[in-house]
Formats: sequence, C-alpha cells, structure tokens
Amino acid sequence: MAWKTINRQESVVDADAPSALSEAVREKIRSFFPRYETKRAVLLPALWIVQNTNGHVSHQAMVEIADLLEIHPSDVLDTLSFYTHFWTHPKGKKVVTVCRSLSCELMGGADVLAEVKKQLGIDEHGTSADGQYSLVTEECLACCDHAPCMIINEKTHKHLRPADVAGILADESNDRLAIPRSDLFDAPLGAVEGSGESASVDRVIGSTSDVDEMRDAD
Amino acid sequence: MTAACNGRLKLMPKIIIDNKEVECREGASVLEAALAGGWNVPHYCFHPGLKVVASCRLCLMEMKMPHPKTQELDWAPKLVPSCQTHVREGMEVRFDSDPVKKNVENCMEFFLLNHPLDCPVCDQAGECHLQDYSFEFGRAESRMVDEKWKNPKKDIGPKTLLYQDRCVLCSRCIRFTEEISGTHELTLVNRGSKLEIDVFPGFPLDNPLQGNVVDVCPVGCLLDKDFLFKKRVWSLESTPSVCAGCATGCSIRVDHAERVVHRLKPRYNPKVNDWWMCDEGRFGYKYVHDDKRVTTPTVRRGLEDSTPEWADLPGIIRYRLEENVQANGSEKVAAVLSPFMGCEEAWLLGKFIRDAAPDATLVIGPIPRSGEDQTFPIGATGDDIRFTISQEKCPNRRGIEMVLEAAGGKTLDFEAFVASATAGAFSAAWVVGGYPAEWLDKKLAVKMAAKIELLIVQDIFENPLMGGAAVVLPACAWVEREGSFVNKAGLIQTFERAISPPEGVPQDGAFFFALAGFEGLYTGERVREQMAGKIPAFADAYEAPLKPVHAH
Amino acid sequence: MGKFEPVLTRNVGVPHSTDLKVYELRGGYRGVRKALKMTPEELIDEVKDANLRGRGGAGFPAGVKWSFLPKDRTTTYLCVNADESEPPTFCNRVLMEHDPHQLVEGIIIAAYATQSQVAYIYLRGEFHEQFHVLQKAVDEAYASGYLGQGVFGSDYSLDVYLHRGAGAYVCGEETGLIESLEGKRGWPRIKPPFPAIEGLFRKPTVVNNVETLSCLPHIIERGASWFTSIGPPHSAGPKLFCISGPVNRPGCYEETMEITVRELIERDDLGGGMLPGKKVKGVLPGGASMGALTADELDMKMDFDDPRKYGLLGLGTAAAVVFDEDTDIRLVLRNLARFYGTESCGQCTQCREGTSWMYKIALRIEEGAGRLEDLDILLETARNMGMMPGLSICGLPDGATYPIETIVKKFRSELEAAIRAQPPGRAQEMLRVLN
Amino acid sequence: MIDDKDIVMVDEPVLSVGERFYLPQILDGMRTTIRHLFKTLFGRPITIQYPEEQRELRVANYRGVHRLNRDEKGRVACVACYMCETACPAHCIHIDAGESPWEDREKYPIKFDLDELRCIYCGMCEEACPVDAIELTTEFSLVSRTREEMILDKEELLAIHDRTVAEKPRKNPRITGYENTGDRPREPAKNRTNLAKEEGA
Amino acid sequence: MIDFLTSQFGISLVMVFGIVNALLGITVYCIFFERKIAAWIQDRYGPNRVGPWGIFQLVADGGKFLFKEDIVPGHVDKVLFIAAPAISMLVAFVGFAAIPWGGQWQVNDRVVDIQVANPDIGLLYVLGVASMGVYGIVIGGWASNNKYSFYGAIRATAQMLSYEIPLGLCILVVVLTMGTLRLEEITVQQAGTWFGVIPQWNVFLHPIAFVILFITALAESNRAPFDLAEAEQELVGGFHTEYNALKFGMFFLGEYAHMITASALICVLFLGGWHFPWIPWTQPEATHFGAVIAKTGVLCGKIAFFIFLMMWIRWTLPRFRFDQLMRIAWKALIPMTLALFVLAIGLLYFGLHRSGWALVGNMAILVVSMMFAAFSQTPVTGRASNLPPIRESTFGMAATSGEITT
Repeated sequence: MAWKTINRQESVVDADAPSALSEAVREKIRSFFPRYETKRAVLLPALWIVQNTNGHVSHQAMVEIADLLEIHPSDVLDTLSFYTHFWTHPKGKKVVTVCRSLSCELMGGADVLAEVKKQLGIDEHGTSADGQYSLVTEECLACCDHAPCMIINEKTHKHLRPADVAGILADESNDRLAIPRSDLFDAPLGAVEGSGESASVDRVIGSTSDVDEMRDAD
Repeated sequence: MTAACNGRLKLMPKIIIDNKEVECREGASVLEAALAGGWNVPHYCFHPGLKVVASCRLCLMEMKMPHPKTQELDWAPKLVPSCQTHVREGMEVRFDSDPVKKNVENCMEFFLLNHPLDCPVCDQAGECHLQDYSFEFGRAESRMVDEKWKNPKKDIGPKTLLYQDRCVLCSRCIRFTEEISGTHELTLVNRGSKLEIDVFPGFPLDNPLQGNVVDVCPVGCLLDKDFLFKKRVWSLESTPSVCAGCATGCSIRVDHAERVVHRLKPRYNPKVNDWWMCDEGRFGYKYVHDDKRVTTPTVRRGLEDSTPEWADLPGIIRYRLEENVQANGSEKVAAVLSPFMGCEEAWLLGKFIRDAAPDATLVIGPIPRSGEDQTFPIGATGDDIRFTISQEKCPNRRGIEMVLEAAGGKTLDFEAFVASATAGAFSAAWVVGGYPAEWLDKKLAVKMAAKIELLIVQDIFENPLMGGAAVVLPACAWVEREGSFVNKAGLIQTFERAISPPEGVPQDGAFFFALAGFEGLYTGERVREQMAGKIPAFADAYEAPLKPVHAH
Repeated sequence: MGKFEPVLTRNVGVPHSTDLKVYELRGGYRGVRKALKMTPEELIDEVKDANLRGRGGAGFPAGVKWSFLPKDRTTTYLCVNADESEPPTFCNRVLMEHDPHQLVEGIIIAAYATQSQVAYIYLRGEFHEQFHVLQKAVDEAYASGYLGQGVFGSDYSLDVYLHRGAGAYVCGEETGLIESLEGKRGWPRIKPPFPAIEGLFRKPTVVNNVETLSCLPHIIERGASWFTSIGPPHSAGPKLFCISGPVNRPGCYEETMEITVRELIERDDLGGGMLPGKKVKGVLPGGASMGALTADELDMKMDFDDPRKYGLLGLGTAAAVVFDEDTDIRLVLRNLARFYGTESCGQCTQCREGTSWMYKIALRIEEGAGRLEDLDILLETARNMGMMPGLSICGLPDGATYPIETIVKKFRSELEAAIRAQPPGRAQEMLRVLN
Repeated sequence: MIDDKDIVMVDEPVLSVGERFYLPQILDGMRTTIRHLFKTLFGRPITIQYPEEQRELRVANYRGVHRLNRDEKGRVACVACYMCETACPAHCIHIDAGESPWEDREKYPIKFDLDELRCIYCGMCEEACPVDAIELTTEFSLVSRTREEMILDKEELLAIHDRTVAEKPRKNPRITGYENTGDRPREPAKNRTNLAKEEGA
Repeated sequence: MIDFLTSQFGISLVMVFGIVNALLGITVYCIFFERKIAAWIQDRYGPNRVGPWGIFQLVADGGKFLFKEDIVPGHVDKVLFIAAPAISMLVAFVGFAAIPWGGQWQVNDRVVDIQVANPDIGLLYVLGVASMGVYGIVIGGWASNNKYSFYGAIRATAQMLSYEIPLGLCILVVVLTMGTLRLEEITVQQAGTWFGVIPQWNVFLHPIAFVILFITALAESNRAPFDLAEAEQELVGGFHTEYNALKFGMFFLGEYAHMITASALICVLFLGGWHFPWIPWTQPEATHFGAVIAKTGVLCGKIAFFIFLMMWIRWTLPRFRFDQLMRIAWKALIPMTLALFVLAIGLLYFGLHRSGWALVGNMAILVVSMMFAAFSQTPVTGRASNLPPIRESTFGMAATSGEITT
C-alpha cells in the first residue's frame, strides 16, 4: 500500500555483531588498492571478495567495506544495488542461474526453468529448504550456441533438456570448474575444494562439447 | 532579456534562440540563457547550483552544427540537452521546433506513467514542476492501462519524508548531499524503472543543510515533516526576509498565512547563501508563535503595576527618563542594543537615549556564539566552501556595531556593562533582548536590576531583569518587523514585515519612531534615509531582493 | 566464393590453445614484437589504414578513436570491453576462452599505440571459466615479461588488470563501463567530454572491444592492406558471426562480411540449415538490439552498411538468432522487451519509463490480454524513446526500440491475429486484476 | 450621444371605445380575480403548507445542505486536499488536515467546518472534490437559532450523509493511490465498443 | 331601567357603545378578511397560523401593535403627530352616528330610532364629517416632517378636493330625488317596489350616480386604486412613513372604518338601507324587535358586500397614476355628475324625479360620455401620440450636450 512508511532511520546493522570482514578479506581488498587510482574503484572487486567469502554482502559488510574504502555506506548500497549478482541476504550453497535469453527460450529454456523450480521446490530468488540451492535467472549467459543452458555457481551446463535437470542437480560436482584457477578472487563456497585438484587441461578441453564443434567448423 | 548576465562579466556571448538574439553570461549553459531570456524550458535535473547530469532529457533542443561532410552549418538531426551545452558566440539553437516540443510531450507522458495522481494529498501541489509542466506541455490522459509501480513512503530522516512514488529521479537531492553538504546520505538504489532514492538504513538524512533537499526536489517526493499537511502552498503568502538565525544572514522568504509563519525558504542570493539555508535557520522561527511571549507592557512605580495604553507609553517613558536624568545626571544612563535588533531600530533607540541623555552609554548586547563556523561541503576550506553556518547566532552584530560607531560617545560591551551596572554605575538603563533563547545569567541580572533605578526591559520572553524593571515592554520577532540586518561580511540586507505582532503590540521600530519624536508612518526606508547621513553605507548599499534566475 | 581461412579463430580447437607456448608456437606474439619497433603514431596510422571498425556494435573505426586522444596527456588508460552482454552474442567468449593470448597481444599493441600505462579488462560477471582462463594467460604473460615493467624488453611498461562486472548490460557501453570501473553504478556518462579526453578517473581513456583488439596482432603482422583485402571495402577484415536458435550447427564462425543472413543459416560450414522440420520465421541478425528480419529478407548482407536498408539499426554484434515458424511472435516480443526493461540503467527518462512500459504491454499481449491499440502504443513508445538521436545519454534505448519496432511492424498481422483470437473480455478481465 | 435617428418612437396602442371607458376592462379584471378567489376558496391553493407539507418535487441537481461522504469502510471519504476550500468563492470551508490513522490513506481532515450561512450553494466544492467526498444534498431546510449552529463540523456533515445516502448515493470516484475505491468501470466506453467490434469481426 | 334603555337617549347610548365596539372588531376583522381575500385571489392561503383558519391572527397583530415600541421621531411636531391618527380614526367613527341601522323600534308605546342620532341634516353631517377625514392624513403627513409623508399628504389633499365634488353632486342627486336629508327618511322612501319586482331603490333611478358615488367613496377612503397618498413604491409609505405601533394601527383602523362608513352611506342612499323587498320584517311598517334585528342584518349584509367589493377591486386594479386620477375626477366624473345634477333638477321640476325617466336620463348621459370617450383624441396617458420626440432644445438647453461642462 502506498502510504505505508518504511523506517529507514533505524539501523539494520547489529552494533554488537562480530565483524563481517575477516582480516584476510580486508587484506585482500587492500591488495587491490594499487591497481586503481581511487579507492572507490576497488568497490566491485571488494564486493566480489566479500560475497565469495561470506556468500552474500550483508548490510554490516557494506558498512565495513565503506569504512575500508573511505566512502559513505550509501555509496556502497548504490553500487551494489545496481548490479544483479550481489546478494544482500544469505543464499544457498549453490546458485543455479538459468539463462532466459531469446536463444535459450526458443530452445526450451522455459521448460528447463520450470523443471528446476519443480525439482528444487523454489521460485526465482528463492533458496531451497535445505539451504543447498538458490535459483536466479539471468538475461544472457553468452552460451547461446549451447542453448538452453544454466550455470551452477561457476560451471556452465549446456544443451539442457528438462529431463537432464534432475540428474545435474543430484550430481555432487555440478558446480566445479575443472580448469586451472586464478586465486585472484576466492572461489565460491561450494567450489573451494574443487579448485585444488585441477584436472588436466587436456581432459577438460576435450570434454567440452563446443570445442569439438569448433573444430568441425574450421 | 539578459538577467543572467550581471555587468561584472566582460564576455557576453550572443546566441540565437528561436531566431531571437540573446546576450548571456560566459560559461552559462544554453538552458540558463534561455531561462534568463524568458523562455519556459522544462527541466528537472538541472539546478544552477548543482552539477549537470542531463538525465531528465526534458530540456533538449535543436542546434545548428557543421555538417560532418560539407562543414555547412545546419540543424543537426539530433537533439542536444541544453543544460549540458555551453553557450558559444554565434550559436544558434531552437526550442520551438516540432521535435523538441514532441520530445517534451513524450517525456511528460513518461514521467507520469508511474507517477501517482495524488496531487490532492501531495504537499508539493501548487509549486510542483511536474504539475506545471504536465499542464503546460503534457497530454491530458495516460495511455498506460497497466499497473503502476508502487513504491512505499520512506522515513529517511528526522525531518524529511520521501515519497518514492512521486520521484522523477532527477537526482538533485543526491547531488545536493554530495556537492553542497558533502554528506552523501542520499543515494540511488536498484536500476531501471525500479530506481529509488534511499538512504543506507541507519544512516539517515540528518545534516545541518538537509532541509534544502526538499527545496531542490522539483516534485513532491521529498517533503518536510515540519510543514507536512499544514497548509496548501497556494494559500501561503511570501515575504522576502533575512534569516535571523546566525551571522551568515541568508536571504529567505517567509511563507505565512493568516498571521502564522508556516515555513521559511531560502531566496537566491549569490553573495550570501546561493540557493541554500541551514536547518537551524529554517526551523528556527518556532519561538515566534510561542505562548510564553510577553504581549503587554507593564509600568511600575513603587509597588504599583499598571498596563498603560501603547499610545501613552512614549510620554511615560520620556517623562520618567527625564526625571531620572535630572536627578542623577545623564552619564548614568545606558542602553543595551541587542544584536537581534534591526539597524533602524537600534539607531532610533540610540537616538532617543542620546537625545534624552547626551552622555548616555550605549552597549551592544551579548553575542550568542556556539562552536565554530560550520562549512560545507563538510570540511571544505577556501574556495571549495559552498555554504557556511556562522558560529555567531545572531543576525546583526555588525549592524549594531556600525550604529554604535556612528553614534560615537561612550560605548561598552555587555560584560563591562554588567560589571559596572552591578557596581551601581547606572541609574537608568534600557535593555533590549529579543533572543530566542535564555540570554541572561539569572543571579547577575537580579543583582543588576536591583541597582538600576529606572530599568526599561524589552524582550520577547520573560527574563530575570523584568522582576526589577520599571517598565517592561514586549518586543517583536524579526518576522514581525521591518528593517535591515548587516551580516558578518558587512552586507546590508533589508527584510520586510511578514506577519503582524501579537494583538496590540506595535512594531518595535514604529514604537521607537514615535519615542524618538518622529511623526508619521514608520518605514525602514524613512529611517535609512536619516541614517544615511551618519552611516554612508546605508545611503544606497542595501540589498534589494534578487529575483532568482531559476524557477527554484 | 573461396574458402575463407580463419584468422581470429585459428587457434580455436587446437589442444592447449590457451597456453602461452602453444600460442607462440602457432605464430603468436609476432605482431606485438613488430609493433613495439614502430612508433605509436605509425601504429595508429597503420590501424587507420586497415580501417578496423569496432566490432562491439557501433562500428566506429578504432584508429580514428585513438587519434582523438589529446597530445599532451600524461596518463592514458586502455579499457578492454569484455562485457559481452548482448543476447545471443558469444564471439568474445569464444575468443577469450580459446585464445586469450591473442587478446593479450592485441591489448599490448593497442596500449602501446595509445601509450597507455594500465589496461583494464572489464569482464562481465557471468564469465567464470573465461575469467580464470584469461587471468591465467595474463599471469603467464607477466611471468614471461610480456607485461609489467619493460614489455618485451623495451622501455614501455604496461599493467593489465582484470575487472569483473556483476551483471549489468549497460556496462557494455563505454562510459558505463568506465563508471563501473570506478566503482560506481554503471551509468553512462554525458558526452562530451568523450572518454578519449576525459574517461577513467577523468583521464584520457580508450575503450575497445575484445574482437577489435584481437584483430590487431594480425593487422600489424600482415599489414593493413591484407586486412582491407578481406571482405567488402567499407567492412574490411574477418568477422566473427554467431548463430543460435533452432539451426543444425549453432555456434561462432569466422567469415568475411560478404555473407548474407541466408548463407549464415543455410551454409553447411556455418549454420547448417534449420533443424529438421523447422522453417525460418524471422531472424534477429545482429544481436537483440538491431531489429528483426522476416523470412523474406534473408538476403541481407552482414556488413556495416546493408542492415540499414532493411530498417535495422546496424550490424551490431553480428550474432544472429533464428526463430522458426512454430514460435509465437509474442514470446519473442516479450522476451526482448523484458530484456531491455530489466537492463535499462534508469538514468534517462525515456529509457527508464519506456522500456518498462513496453515490457508491461508485451507481457500483457503474451498473456492474451492485448488490445489492438497496444501495438500502436508500442510503436509510438518506441519512436518516442529512441528514434530521434540524442534523446538519451547512451544508445540503449535506440537498441531497445529497434527490435520492438521491427517486430511489431514486420509481424503485425500475426500479432493482430493473435490478439483477435483472444477470448473476448480477456483484456478487461486482466486489466481489472492488474489494477 | 444619441441622435434623433437612433430614437425609435413606440406609439401607444390604440384603445377601443370600451377600453377608453375603462369599465369593461375593470370588470374583466375583476372577473379574473373573482374566479381565482373561488378557485382557491373551494379548490386548493397553490401554496404548500410548509413545514407540515413538504414539496414532492425533488430535482436531482438541487443544491442544498452539504454532506461529507463516507467511504466503503465507513470512514470519512475526505482526503483533506483543500480543493473545496480553495474553490469556494465564499470562503466558507475550513479544513485542518492531519496524518490519517489508516494505512491506505495519507491525509484526512481533523477538522472540517462548513459555514452554511456564508455558503452561497454554488456547488463549486462538489465540482472540485477529487474523491467526491463533499456533495450537496437536496435538503433545503437548514435552520438554527444561532450563527454558531450553522457552522457544521465534520460529525454533523457525516450525519447528513448517513441521513441522505439512500436518496443520493455517493458517486465513488476512483483515484490512483487508493485501494478499493470506486465502482465505476475503468475502461472508457470507446474501448469497449472497439473491442465488441473486434470480437464481432 | 328598561325605560331608560328604551328611550331614545338610552338607545343612542347603547348604539354608541355597541357601534364603537362592534366597529372596532369589524374593522379589525376587515383587515383579516382583506388579507384572506388577497390570498385567495392570489391562490394562497392567507393568514392561517394563529387559531383555527388563522382567525386570531388579528389578535396577534393587534397585540403586536399594542406592545411595539411607540417611536416618535425627534424631528416631528409631536402634538400633531400624535393627534393625526386619532383624528383619522375619530372622524371615521363619528360618521356612524347618523347611519340608520334598524329603522324604528316600537317599545310599548314609544317608538325609538335605531340610530345614534337622527338629525334633519343627517346626510350633511355625514358628508361633513367624512370630508374631515383628510385632515388626519394631511396633519399626519405634515407633522411627520418628512418629504415622503408630506408628498403623501399633498396628494391626499388634492385627491380629496377633487373627489369631494363628484361625491357631493351625487349625493345632491339623491337629495333632490328624495327631498330630504334625513337618512332614515331616505331609507324609508326607498321601501317598496315597482311593479312588485324592482325595489324602489335609488340605484335603479340613478345607476350612474351610484357608480360614481362608489368610485368617489373609494377615493375618499383612500382605497386602491386611489391610494396614492401611501404609495409604497414612490413614497415609501406616504403619510404614514414615520408611524408605527398603535398610531399606525389607528390609521389602519381609520381607513377601514372609513370604508364601512362609505359603504353604509352608499347602501342608505342607493340601496335602500335596511330595506329588502319581500321580507316583511325589513319593511318600514315592521317595528318590533325582530324587525330591528332583521333590518340591521340586511344593512350589515349590504355593507359587507361593498366592503368585499372594495377589497376585490383593490386586489384587481393597479393604482392610478396621479394625472390619471385627476383626469378621471375632473374630466370624467365631474362633467357626468353635473349632467346628472341637471337631470335631477329637471326631473324634479317636472315631477318625474321618481319615475323611469331618471333611468332614461342616466342612460343618455352614459351614452353621451361614451361617445365623448370614443371620439376624444386624447389617449389614456393624456399625451397626444403625434407629438414630436422630446428634444433637449425643447427644454431650452443647449442642443448638444458637449457644451455642457460642469
């Protein structure tokens, strides 16, 4: 209703809560400072770092980031709210991102999304009861040639059919990228252990279907 | 035509707007030139005191540009935001072409798509740019049949409410907190059609200048809690005035209706306050309508109290002062001139006292101070300063000093006066107060009052001197008087009377006017003419109210 | 037409193509070595001669862009636009995924030509795998001394940093990208000043697309005349074409800009024809923003100029998406409208309000509650939003209007038929529910 | 200056002999009056015996005493927008607005005084009201012994609504920002006919 | 006691007492009926709030008159101001003394006249007293010291003067015909019938004189359409502008008393007074008490009819303009009554004064006057229609107003 008033004067940050940013995270954020002329420019990397570590960027984390970057918390909120990838509230361990671009929708993306929703029993922006999965949709994952597709944490699943969804969701390693990782940003929570044991480059490339197609194409 | 150009600037480019030549200030934008030239160009995001963002896209114009291939000057196929385009000699633009008009119409439709039609309950109605522009440029009916985005009302600060539905996202308020107050509380959240103005929860909009965001808001999005629902703006009358809150002396406008001041708004004055004023001044008028004000004069002789007619008072006071002077000598007379008095009033009272007792001492009242000067954006120094709140919480110290200088003779500061008065140096004194808060030390005051035989006390509120006073006179608040204040930079600004004083009380100035033996109607103008002989600054150099070059 | 030899994608499919060694073995980093021997001015002239037009969508010549930089600058930034957010476009992804060193080489050349000290690769947030691959390539280049202090042993130094976006289409706009890099919301800036004068951190800045930069090593290595010899005169050089939708071989293919849309769909080495039993109904030939073609207009040449003749905005990203006869055109309309509705940054009024309005209408039409006048409103809104240049700060609304306008115009009969086939009173019912 | 040519002379009507003699005319007049006399004496005068008799004839747009309508939930429908106060040429309305105690409403009148003695019953307030909260009823008999009694306050005006709502239902407009207001169809009639045409086609 | 009461003096006393009281009541109720009749003619109810059918309205009005503050303006001549309404009423009441109400009453052997006084010059007395009525008005108007009142008074004077002449001439016609001034005698002479059908009332001998007498009676009693002295539209209230309360009530009563007197006079002179054919108790021979009552009743009925007629006329006809008023008196009534007078003298000379020739003569006069009226060039307004338009120069002023500067 139009006339309800939201109280924005009251703080949502618990003053007694422990710091949301560990010293390591702070150090990591600080390590980005030399890259940019202003501290403010470190905001996006900092948000990524915090989200990758904590799973989401809480209001407390925002205040602390603001402190670190010497800007007003509202500026953090401003930037954060503009981008769609940041979570301000806790999310599941794995985030299923289903593509809803035109290509994917033409190739049956809607059915896949429906199936994912059915399997997880959640709606968009929801988190499953066991805290394992959160579901979002994204405008385009730039995998139109493999439509429909979705990303679980970092890993892209391509050429999906609704029938495949159950299997993929059941697969333990459905969020693991098996390529050499850079340590610049921390891996998402679910993928931490996967990053250590990087499979051989050979096998990984061989296993991606698009390269075969590319080879055929050339 | 050329109101924007004040003579100080030498370079005056001429540009052609709608086939009319307009002379304008160097460095101004085309929009400013057009507005100054009398064009009604709609605009939201542009505010002369803030950075240009050119995001509302209302002020677009057509412009002659060299063709990329032939280099011939011709109307460019694209529209250009006039707020962002600076004037150049010989530039030719137009606002009256069809694409420009069509754009404004379309833009107004877009603005109103999700804007609730709640003008009847919106406090901005009547001074709302969305209303005005819709009426002038918009279409009568909305073609959108779908649901509007509904956004809640947000309590973003102790003094301000934010009605998100009504926002046109001009971002003036955000830029104000960034550029003028430097406090950054307001921000945008989300994107696209879900954009909202917001604060970070727990970091409310609470800075000494925050009231200005309500002024810069072109629509009814940001509203003053203090003025909320009080009055519809079209029933308000505005009187140009000067803020009496501190020595900065912001030019303001007093909005009042039916003898009640409802709000103060800043008035554009590039020499003092630009477009802004501080909250302390903005909400500092409340004491005017306090119940505890002194409203009747009292005269005491012995143990007898009486309430004489106002018309009789000058005679009574004159008689008793003369009586006292004859008994005790004229050097035992003093007058304390409050820094809340207008220059005219101080001059008239000084004249009366010196006429009655040529050796009388003139005293300047205590100057209330608190802390340091506050500069904005917060922490700014030197040329970066956009606004200052003075530590001197009185409007007219400079003015009283000027009057005392002109009067010559014996003068004292207040502390010295108190010291000598308690020692019994004065047998007659006229003490003017007018301070919105308590200003006298009670013990000293009582002691002082006991030593002064004929004590005339004039104040807005009761003060400890009144117990021992022979004459107690009510004083008027500055909105009830006319006169002039001299701010700390020495700028003389006149202010007009907005409301009438409490029932029966004459304007201070008019009373002094009669007391000093003048006849006829009291006007500040008449007194200034007299003062000009002694203080040349008053001859011509008072600030006439400047018309803002911009709608706000 | 002779068989075209892929240039940019020559390493795609090669095992370990992301490795520095493999890249160098296949002729990599030769161009940059040659470039570093030239003066920056010579380099810029070379690129100008090659008439390398930006591959990001607008087609502005890269060399000309570089020459706008002020002569007396001290700090220059190079921003690599890897924020490939335009739906059905993925050629940059392929380049970064399979040949990151080619991009790094291009960056070094461009940075040297513009005398930039720092290059930022602005990578969209959805690219995870690509990020790791690219980061590894950059690390390798640093390790080999190709980046950092004294590039290739010269006295020229260059730092390359990856910067990840977080999901905003408008950050693909160069000033939006710059704002985003500065840690702000990705709102495009008002121009002038152009980024070449005042860009990142208020310093002169060059923003180039991944594909554009990937062309640079080849131009330097083989010369501008080689580059201009490929393809039609005004649209020189190899180009990556993407095709997706119900075709046999969706993917990214390199070709000259002489092919037609029909060829892209039908040729065996390209799209490979429609899936069995499907017929083309329409194509969005240049990414979502450029507009739609009907099945009758497939002979459009995919170069920088021809699309305008078909009422399209331009070549765009040359990423085609085909929709077949069975597709409901209302779905296409709604999908595109939604995309722009959610991706408008909200800065300019027309775009902020117009895109969401169009989405509301398109959604209602898809839900079966359309009215015939809604089509006119869609067209008019599209025209009011972006048909006149200059109405908004960036080009997003232009991009948002073309697909909607072309679909409504070209498929109007179908839309009208769909609306007429609605159950009677549906529109009223729906509106009552909505309000 | 009026010229002679501008003056139109109107001749007196030529009287007949009888007319010149007055008497027949006088008698004729007297016949008329006596006829009326008998008609009244034995029939029924035109006059209505007010207040025992009330007029039967009620014109729907008669502008009588005001009322302040209630909304569906029985609350005062007024949103305290001051439009009536502004429109009123006689300055007879005085409103004090305040924040409403209800969630779906922003403002409401804390005080709503209407001076029926100052009122000229022009109906401008009714015209101006955006929520049809103030309406003029067909009640015309408003009497009191003091001037003060003729200043109706909010409660009295609402009571008039309760009394008259049966004979003059509230118009119920729909305005944005208010849920559950109004019962008039949103669609303009034009569209409905269009749709009918389309459906027929 | 009975003897005293049945003596002429006693009867006169009773009559005085009865008439004054009855008259007061009747006049008051005349006012009531005036209002009622006005209402009926105008399709209204009239006063109906006080008492059944509003009959106590007059009590309420009277009470109001009595208790209202009696204002005497400062600028008036106090004595005359107070005397004027008294004169007005008094005169109207005094006239009743000579009216023969019930013929003669034979009590035992005595025969008394049911009349306050039966002087030989009864008619002259009535005439004289009635013409004094104007003094009330003139004095009231003059004493008020107010222009409007004074205008009213002047008008009344002129009107009275003008209409006394035809009035007197009409009465002379009757006197000549009857040969007596005693009203009782005149009544008795009119008893009986011609051919057993037509009452021997003077109205059948001199109908024109009767009509003129009625008209002048209207004018004499200041009734509409001759009520110019109190014309509200032009004179605010005329002679009684300054009067209120009881004094105004006295004027009011006087007017109505005057109406009754005039009506009674007309009845006695032309309609046989208390006589009514075929009713034995109303014949002069019947002198028992019942006859007295019957005769009084008949006369009262006749009076009532005239009063009603006056009221009827009042609510039918608009007021005459002053020039019309004068024209009627001087150009129509006086010539006609003069002719009637001559006729009456002639008939008396030939002894035909009580024969049908009187009627014939009357008709002849009527026809002649109608012919005059028909062929007269003067229109009703008195201004010839063929006059040129009024020009400024006609008034001796400058031809063009442009030269007039002030």
